[in-house]
Amino acid sequence: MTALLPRRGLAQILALIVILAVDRVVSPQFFDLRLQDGRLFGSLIDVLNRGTPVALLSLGMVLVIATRGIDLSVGAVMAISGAIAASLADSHGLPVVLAAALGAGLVCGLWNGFLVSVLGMQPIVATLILMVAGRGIAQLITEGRIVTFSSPDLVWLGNGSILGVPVPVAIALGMLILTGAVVRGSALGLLIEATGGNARASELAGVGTRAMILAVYVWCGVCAALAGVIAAADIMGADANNAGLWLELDAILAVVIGGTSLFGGRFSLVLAVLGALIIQTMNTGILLSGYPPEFNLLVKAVVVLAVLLLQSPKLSGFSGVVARLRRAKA
Amino acid sequence: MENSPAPSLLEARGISKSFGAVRALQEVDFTLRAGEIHALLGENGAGKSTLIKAITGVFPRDAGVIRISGEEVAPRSAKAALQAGIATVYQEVNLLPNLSVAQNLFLDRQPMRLGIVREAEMRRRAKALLGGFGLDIDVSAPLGSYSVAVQHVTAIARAVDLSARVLILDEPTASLDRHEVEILFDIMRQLAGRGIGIVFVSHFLDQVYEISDCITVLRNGRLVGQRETASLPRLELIRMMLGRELAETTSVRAATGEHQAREVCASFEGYGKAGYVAPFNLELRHGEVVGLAGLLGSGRTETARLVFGAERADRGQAKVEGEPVRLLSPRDGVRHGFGYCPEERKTDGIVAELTVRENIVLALQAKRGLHRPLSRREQDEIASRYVKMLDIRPPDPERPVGLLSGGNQQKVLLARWLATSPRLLVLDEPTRGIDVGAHAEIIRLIRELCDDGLALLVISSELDEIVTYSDRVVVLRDRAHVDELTGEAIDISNILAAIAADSAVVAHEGRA
Amino acid sequence: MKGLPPVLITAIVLVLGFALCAVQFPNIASTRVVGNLLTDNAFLGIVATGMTFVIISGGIDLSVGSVIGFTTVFVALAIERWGVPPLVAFVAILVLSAGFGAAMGAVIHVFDLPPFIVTLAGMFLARGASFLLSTESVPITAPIYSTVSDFALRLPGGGRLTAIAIIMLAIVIGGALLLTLTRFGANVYALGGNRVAANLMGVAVGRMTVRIYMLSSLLAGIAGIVFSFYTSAGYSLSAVGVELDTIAAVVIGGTLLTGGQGSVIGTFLGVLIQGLIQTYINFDGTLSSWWTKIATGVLLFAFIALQQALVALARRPVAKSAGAAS
Amino acid sequence: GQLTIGFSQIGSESGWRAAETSVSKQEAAKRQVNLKIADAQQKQENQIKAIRSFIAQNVDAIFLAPVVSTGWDSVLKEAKEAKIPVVLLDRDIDPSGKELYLTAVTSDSVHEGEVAGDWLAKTVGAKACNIVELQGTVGASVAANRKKGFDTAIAKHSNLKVVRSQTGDFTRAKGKEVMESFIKAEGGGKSICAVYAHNDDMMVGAIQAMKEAGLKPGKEILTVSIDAVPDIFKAMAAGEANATVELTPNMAGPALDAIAAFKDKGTVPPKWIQTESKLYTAADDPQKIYDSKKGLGY
Ligand SMILES: Nc1ncnc2c1ncn2[C@@H]1O[C@H](COP(=O)(O)OP(=O)(O)OP(=O)(O)O)[C@@H](O)[C@H]1O
Ligand SMILES: Nc1ncnc2c1ncn2[C@@H]1O[C@H](COP(=O)(O)OP(=O)(O)OP(=O)(O)O)[C@@H](O)[C@H]1O
Ligand SMILES: [Mg+2]
Ligand SMILES: [Mg+2]
Repeated sequence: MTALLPRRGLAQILALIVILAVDRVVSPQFFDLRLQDGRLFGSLIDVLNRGTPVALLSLGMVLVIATRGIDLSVGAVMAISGAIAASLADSHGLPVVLAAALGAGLVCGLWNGFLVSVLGMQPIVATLILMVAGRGIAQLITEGRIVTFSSPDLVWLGNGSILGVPVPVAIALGMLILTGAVVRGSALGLLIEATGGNARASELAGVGTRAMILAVYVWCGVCAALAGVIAAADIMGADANNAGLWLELDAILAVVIGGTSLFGGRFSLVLAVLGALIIQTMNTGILLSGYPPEFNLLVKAVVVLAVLLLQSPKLSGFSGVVARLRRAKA
Repeated sequence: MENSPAPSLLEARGISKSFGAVRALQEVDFTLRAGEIHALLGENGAGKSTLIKAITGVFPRDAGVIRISGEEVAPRSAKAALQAGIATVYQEVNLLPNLSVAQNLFLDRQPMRLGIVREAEMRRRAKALLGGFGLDIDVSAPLGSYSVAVQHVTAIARAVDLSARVLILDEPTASLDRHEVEILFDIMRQLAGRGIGIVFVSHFLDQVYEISDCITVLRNGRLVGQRETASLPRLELIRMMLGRELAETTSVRAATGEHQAREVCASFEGYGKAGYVAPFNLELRHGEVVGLAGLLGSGRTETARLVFGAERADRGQAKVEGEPVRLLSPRDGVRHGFGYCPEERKTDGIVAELTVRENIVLALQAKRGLHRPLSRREQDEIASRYVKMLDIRPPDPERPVGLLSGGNQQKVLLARWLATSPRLLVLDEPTRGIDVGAHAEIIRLIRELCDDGLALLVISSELDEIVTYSDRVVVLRDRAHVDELTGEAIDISNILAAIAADSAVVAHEGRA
Repeated sequence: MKGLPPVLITAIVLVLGFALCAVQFPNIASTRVVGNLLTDNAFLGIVATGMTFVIISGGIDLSVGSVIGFTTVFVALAIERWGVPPLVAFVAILVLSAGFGAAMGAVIHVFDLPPFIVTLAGMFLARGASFLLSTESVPITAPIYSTVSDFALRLPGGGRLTAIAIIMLAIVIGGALLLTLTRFGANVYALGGNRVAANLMGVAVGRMTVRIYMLSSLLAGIAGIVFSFYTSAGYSLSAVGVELDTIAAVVIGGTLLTGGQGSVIGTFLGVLIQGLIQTYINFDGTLSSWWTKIATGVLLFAFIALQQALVALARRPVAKSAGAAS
Repeated sequence: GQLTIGFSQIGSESGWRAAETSVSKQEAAKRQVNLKIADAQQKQENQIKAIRSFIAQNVDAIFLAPVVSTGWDSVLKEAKEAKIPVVLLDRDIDPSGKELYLTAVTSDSVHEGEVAGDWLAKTVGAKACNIVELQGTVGASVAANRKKGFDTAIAKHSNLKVVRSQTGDFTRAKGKEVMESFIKAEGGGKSICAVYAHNDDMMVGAIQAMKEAGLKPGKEILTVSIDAVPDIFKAMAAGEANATVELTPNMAGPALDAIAAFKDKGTVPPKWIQTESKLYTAADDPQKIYDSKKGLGY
C-alpha cells in the first residue's frame, strides 16, 4: 500500500485544499454531511460521487499515458457499455449485464491496443477512430433513444450505498486499490514506466513492450466500460448521445494534473484520481456558486492554469520550497 | 607553440554548481589562452561536462565569473554563448536527426536571400565543410540516417565553422576511428594556429598527450590542478585524476590455444540477413572473449544485433548449448541468457527518467516475467551491489539515471546485464566515454566474467583494447566477416592488415 | 526531400479514394463537388496549416476551435453592434488572437508546462470569453460579407472557386513555403526533432515557441474570419470540436505527432481526405446518425490503414534491392 | 415521378431529435417520398456541406433543421439559384433570409417557455415561490428562447422568483448533477418550490436527484419542462412530475404536404406553419400518452 502513496503530490493536495476552501466560501454548507436514507448526503459526497466516472477513466488513462499513448475513445466506450448494460438490464441478471458491458470495454481496448501496438498507428488517431465510431455503435444499440431500465440491481450500482458510502465511490476506490495492487504488486508498473520512458531501450532489455501497450489499452477500455455502467446506472438509463461526451479531455486533464507527463514514463495512480477529484471539486463549486453558466468555462480555465502553475518545475512556489526543505533534511 | 605566454582568452573563476544535494562543481577556476589546446580531464562524473555547460550558460551558475579577453560575460543560453564567441560540441551528440546534414550544419545561420534559405548554396557549403573532414556524403539526407561517427563529425564541423574565439569539444573522439581522429587533430592544430583557444575533453590519454598543450584536472567537482602537458608524466596525471595509484591492469590474455577445449555456448551458422550483414559463422565459447574489429560501418553493430535477437536473421541457424533456437526478438535473446549493451546508450540503452536501481533491475525483471516481481528489498540489494562493484557515482541508486554523467550511465547498462547472470554478453563499445580508472576496471571485469565461464562478444574501436582482452578477433569489412585471428596472431598490425586487405575500401562512407 | 514520400502516399490515398467514390456516385467527379470541397473545408485548411507548424514543433494546440468561435462572435459584434468598420475589426481580432497564441506559447515555455493542457485551458478560456460576448448568434449584414461570399471564379463544369477557398489555398501555399524555405521553418523542425539539442545549437527555443503558437492562433483567427464569411454570422458555439478534426487532418497528412516531421501540403491533402469522407456520406444520404458516425470511423480507419500499408510497401523494395546488391 | 427530398438533420443529440428523425421517415414513407437524411453531428459546417451536396445531386426539395439561426444566406442562395425549394423544420432562421426559403414548420420556443411559465404562475397562485431553472446548452438558441419566454411569463407575478439557474446541457446526467447542487445550495431543497427545465430529459434527471435527497417532486416541488418525451409522462403517471409543454416531433408531415402542394399545383404555403405548443399535465391521462408515444423512436 505504501507504494501507492504519493511521494510527490504536495502541489495536488495543496490545490485540492485551496479549491475546497474556495468552495466553502461560495457555499457555506459545503462541508455539511448527514445521513439520508442510510446514505451519506452532502456536497462532499456529490464531489466523490460525480467524480467517479472521471476517476475511473483516469485510472485507465494514466497507464495509457505512461506508455506515451493517449486514449480519446474512453467517452465513446462509456456510451457503448452503458447502452449494453441498459439494454440487457431488465432481461438478464447483474452478472451477465456486467460481463457483457465490461466485455465490450475489453474488446474496445483490444481494438485500440491492436491499432497502436501491432499496426503502429499514432495513438491519438488510432483512438480517434473509435471515438467517432464508438458513439455511433452506442447509438446503434439504443437507436438514438435513451434506453431506460428499472432493474434494482443495476440501479443499486449507481444509487445504492455501502455503509453510507455511495456504491460508485466504493467501486472507484476498489478499482484504485485493485489497479494499484496489480500494477505495483507485479512488475507491470516498472515495465510500463520503462516502456513509456524509452520503448527502444526497454525492448532491447527484453521487455515485451507490445504486450505492455496492448495491456494498458485493454485496462483503459475496461475502466471506461465500468464508468459507463455507473453513469447509466446513475440516471437509470443509457443516453448514448451524451454519456461520457468530452470526458476524455477531463480524464487526460486529471492525469496531467496528477503530475504524469504526456510524454510517458513515471505515473501515479493515486495522483491521477486526485486530479479527477480536483476537477470535480471545481465543477461542483461552480454549480454551487450561483454564477451564470456563461462563466463556467472561464472559471475552469483559470483554475486549471492555476493548478498547473502550482506544479510548474520553473515556479519556485510551494512545491519548490517543500522539495528544498526535504532535501535539506535528507 | 609560441614561447611567450599568450594572454588569457577565456577565464573562469570560482565556478560552483549544485544539483540538489550533489555539488557538481565547487569553486573551479579555469584559464584558456589564445592559440592553446587545453585538455580538461577527470574521472566520470568529475564535473567536466558540467563545467562546460556552466561556462556556456546552459546551466545557470551558482557562483563564479567568466571573462573573455578580460571582459566579463554572462551568457545565459547556448545562443548567447555563441554570440560571445564560444562554440561548443556537447558530450551527447546534440544534433537533430530529423533534419538534413546541411541544415544541421547551418541551423540558425543558413545562407539567406530575401528571407529565403538558399538551399543549393547551403548544400554546397556543407559539402565543402565536411570535405575538409574527409567526409563525402549526401548532405541533403537526414542526419539520423548516418552513423554516430558521421553525426559526431557533423557536430564538430558545425562548431569549427562557427569561427568562434573559443572552441569547446566534449569527448569529440569517443566514437571516431583513428583516421577521423587524425583529421580532427589536424584541424584543431590549424585553428589553434589561428589563435583560437580549444578545450578538449577526452578519456584517451594518448590523444591528450598527442594534441594538448596544457591540462586541467578535475576531481569530484574540484580543481586538482593545471599543468603543462609536456611537463606532466602520465602516471602523475593519472594520480591527479584518480587521487590514487592505478593498479597496472594491462593483464595479458589467459593462456591461449586452449579455446578449442572450451564448451561452445552459442553458435551461428550461415547466419545473416539480406541487406544487413552477409551470412557468417560464429562460435562463442564459455570463458572466451571474442572481439569484433572493423571500421565504422563495417557491420559490427549489425552482427551484435543479429546475435542478440534485436534483428531477425533471414537465413542460417543459431544454437545455444548445442540446441537449435530461434531468435526473433530481444526477449528471445534474454530468455536464452544473452545480454546486450548497445552502443547508443541514450536512445537504446538507458531509460533516463527511471532511477539507477530501476535501470539495473530492468532486464532481470523482464526475464523473470510479470508475475515474479523483485521485491523492493531484492532490488535495493542488487542495485547497491552493482553500484559498489562498478563504482557508479554518485552512489545513489534512487537517482534518475539521466542525471548521471555519460560514463556512469554506461556502467549502469553493464550492471543491468550482469544482474541477469547471462551466459553470453554482447558489449558494443563498452568503454566508450569511460575514464581511465573505470576503463581498467571494465577490462578487468571482462576478464573476470570470462573466468567465471561467461561468453563475451565485444565490439570496440580501440584496437589496443581488443588486443588486450580478446581470445579471438573477428574482423569485418563491408558488412561481412572477412577474417578471424586467434592466439599469437592477435595484434594490432594483423588486425589492421585484415581490415585494409582490400585497401580501396579505406575511404569510408559512414552511411547506415 | 524529407516530407515527400508520406505526402506522395497521402496523395495516392486521396486520389484512390476519390476514384472509388466517383465510381459509386458519378456526380462526385465534378468541378462543383471539388469546388465545394475547397470552400467547405476552407477554414479547416487554414487552421490545419497552423496546427501543422505546432505539431511539427512537437506541440499541440487544442484552442483553435474556440478561437474560431470567439473570432466569429467578436467580428459579428464589432461590425453589427459596435459599429466598427469590418477591416478594422479584422485587424483587431487578428492582433487579439495572435496575442492570445503568444501568451499560450509564453506560458508553455516559461513555466515548462505541457502544451496539451495549456492549450486546453486556452480552449476553455476562448470559448468562455465568447459566451460572455454573446450567447446568441449574431447575423452579419455588412456589405463586404455579401460581396466576399458572392465572389467566385467559375470553374468549367459549374463549379465555383470561392473567395474563401482562394484565401485558404493562398495560406496553404504560403504556409508550405514558410515551412520549407525559411529559417523559421527549419527551426520549427529543429524544435520538434529535439528541443534540448535545438537549444544547444543556438536556436532561441523560447522565442520560437511563442511565435509558433502565435502563428497557430493567428491562423485560427483568420479561419474564424473565413468562417464568419462562410456563415455570415458570429456564434459562440461555432467550430466546437474542430481541434480534433484539425489534428486528424494533420496526422492523416503524414505529420508525426511526436514532432520533427511533416508537411503543410500533406496536411492539405489530409483535409481533403476528411472532406471527401464527409461528401461520400452526404451523397449516400441513407445513413442514420449512428451509421454516419460508424461510417466516418470506418473510412478514417480505411484511409489510415491504406496509408500504413503503402508506407510498408514503399519500404520493402528498398530492403530487397539493397539485399540484392550485397 | 417520385419526389426526392434531402433532409439536413442536426444530429441525434436527444431522444426528441431521434424521434423527429424517425417520424420524418415514417411520414415520408407514407407519402412515398424518397427522403435522404444527412446527419450533421451538431455542426453547422456539416449542414452546409450537406445542403451543397443535395444541390449537387439535384434533389427536388431540401428540408433543413438549422442548428443555429444565422449563417444560411449564401448556401440557401445557391439552392435558390438551383431552383430547389427549402423548408425549415423545427427551428427558424434569421429574418434576413426570409425570401430564401419556402416555408418554415416550427414551433415558437419563446412561446413554449411562456406556456410553461403561465402554467406555473397559475398553479402556484399567490403564494411566494422560489424557482430553480435548468437551462439548456449555453449558446443554444432554444435555451435562450425558452428562458426568455419563461422569464416574460413570470415577470408578471412578483411572487415567482428564479433563485438559481445553471446549464444542464439538455442531458439527464447533467440535469441530475445540477439539481443535486441546487438542493445543497438551497438548504436541502426545502426552500425550492418549483423546478423549470428547458427539456424533459434534464427534468427526469432532476426528479431522481430530488428523490434521492428525500424530497417529493410533483408534490413538494412542482415541475414543469418542455418537449413531452415519453419518460416525463411515466414520471407524471407516478405523480413525480406535474407539467410538460409538447414540442411535436412531426415537423416533416406538414412540410411534406406543403412541398407536394407546391410541386403539384404551385400553391405557395404561408411563410410560417406554426406547430402547437400543447400543455400536458397529470390530468391528461399520462399513462395513455406514454404508451402512444413510446413507439415513436424517442
Ligand atoms: N542535469 C543534472 N542534474 C543533476 N545532476 C547532474 C546533472 N548533470 C550532471 N549531474 C551530476 O553532476 C556530476 C558531474 O557530471 P558531469 O556530467 O559533469 O561529469 P563528467 O566529468 O562530464 O563525466 P563523464 O566523463 O562521464 O562525461 C555527476 O555527479 C552528475 O551526476
Ligand atoms: N536495425 C537498426 N536499428 C537501429 N539502429 C541500427 C540498426 N542497424 C544499425 N543501426 C545503427 O546504425 C549505425 C550504423 O551502423 P554501422 O554500420 O556504423 O555499424 P558498426 O560497424 O557497428 O559501426 P560502429 O559501431 O563503429 O559505429 C550504428 O550506430 C547502429 O547502432
Ligand atoms: Mg561528461
Ligand atoms: Mg557500431
